[in-house]
Amino acid sequence: MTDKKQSILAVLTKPPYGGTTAKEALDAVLTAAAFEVPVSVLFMDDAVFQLLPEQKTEGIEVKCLATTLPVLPMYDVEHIYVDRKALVDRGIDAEQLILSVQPVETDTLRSLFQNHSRILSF
Amino acid sequence: MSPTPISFSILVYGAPYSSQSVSTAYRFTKTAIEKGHRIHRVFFYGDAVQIGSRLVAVPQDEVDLQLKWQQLGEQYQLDMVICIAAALKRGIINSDEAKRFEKDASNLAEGFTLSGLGQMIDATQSSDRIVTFGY
Amino acid sequence: MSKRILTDSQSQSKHGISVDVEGYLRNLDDWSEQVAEVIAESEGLQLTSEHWEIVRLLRDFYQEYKVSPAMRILVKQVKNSLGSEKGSSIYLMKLFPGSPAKLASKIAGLPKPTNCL
Amino acid sequence: MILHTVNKSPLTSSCLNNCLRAIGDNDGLLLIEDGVYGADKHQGLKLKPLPSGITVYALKADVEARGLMGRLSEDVRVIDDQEFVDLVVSHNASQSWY
Repeated sequence: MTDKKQSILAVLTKPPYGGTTAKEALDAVLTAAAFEVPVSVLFMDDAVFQLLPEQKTEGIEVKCLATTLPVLPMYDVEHIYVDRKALVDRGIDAEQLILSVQPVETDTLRSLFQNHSRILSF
Repeated sequence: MSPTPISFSILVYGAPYSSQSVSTAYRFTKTAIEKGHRIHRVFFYGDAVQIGSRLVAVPQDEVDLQLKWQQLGEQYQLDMVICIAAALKRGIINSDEAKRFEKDASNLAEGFTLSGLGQMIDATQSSDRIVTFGY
Repeated sequence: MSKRILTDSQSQSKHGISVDVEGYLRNLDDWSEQVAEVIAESEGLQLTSEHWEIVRLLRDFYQEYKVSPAMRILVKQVKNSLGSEKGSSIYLMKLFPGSPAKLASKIAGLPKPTNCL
Repeated sequence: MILHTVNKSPLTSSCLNNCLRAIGDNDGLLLIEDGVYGADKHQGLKLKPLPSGITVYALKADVEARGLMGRLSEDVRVIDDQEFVDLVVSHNASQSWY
């Protein structure tokens, strides 16, 4: 790995349990962080459902993603953004999420893409 | 237009024969090479790891995607990595891992390597462009 | 076929604990402090209070987040809760020679890593 | 400058909508796989509220495979695999919506 690290933007769009992408995205983000590669996370579309509190997955026999997501700050992943429109469209209150996130408006969302040359799309 | 050669890493997420992902990625990779670019790595993640099973049998009148990747990989010495965590869960395993997990067989096809997500993160750092082919 | 349900007869059973070829617990619920001692012993380690600090910290971390911390994160966590003298890879290397995160996780009864990093 | 690829039909997926929210002034938009249905003029073009200055491309092999060659909106440029590679080269990064 080169010395000068390129910061990554991980764009998440999938809900937590119907597929495996949400978990695989989290694994990739944690790996980047473990290697001290700066990584920002952006929740868009149904990925914002990953952040809902009170997820209880015993009934579907799947590991609970909401248990692991709060580990992000421990991994020094500090820039966690969420598309405000995606929250509003789904009637989700940004204050009640399992993780402290920064809701962004469309302009900021666009500049996030422009400011990263390394994008991981999930 | 003949741009200066650059390096690509290709990320593939869709299962072969379930989505177009693996074959669109193949065409892109081959074209990039033919245009003089360098492929740093091809990384198969999610259901795309199924490309690495030696046990896949394809009807003669359909495209053998694994064979195509193997041929391209051999011709251009491609680093074709299959995510180990995603692979093990889906029954793609090499002989070392078969021993570690006490399985009685292994099935990783020639030309592919099982390795960790670190290879994906390295790809973001060591190539000029990342192109993702989702499912 | 070595499905888990059938493996008891084939497994390396140490003091009645079912572990796999690499010495990881097959069933994480089997873990107890005694089991940890037995696993450590089979790795050539005698657990001291210094070892236990790390093992407990690992278990707490896993309990809270259901993920095993990467080495760098483990070092950071140890630093935060046990001080900067212990929060170094050298210190952890001395306690758990070779691959500290893996060895300590094995003793702490965390899932077997998938060689992911 | 980002190259956005979309691989799902806008009739069944939110990919294109998400892409249009994230797309910047000088970005490119490439429709691939089932994404090329978004270039069908008979759908009243779901691409309509397209930010100005954005060029929409559709991947030739996918357009042809689906019998869409004669149905494309005039705003859409059909490109081949070689031009796909060139587009990735000429943008700083790419984002895949799938």
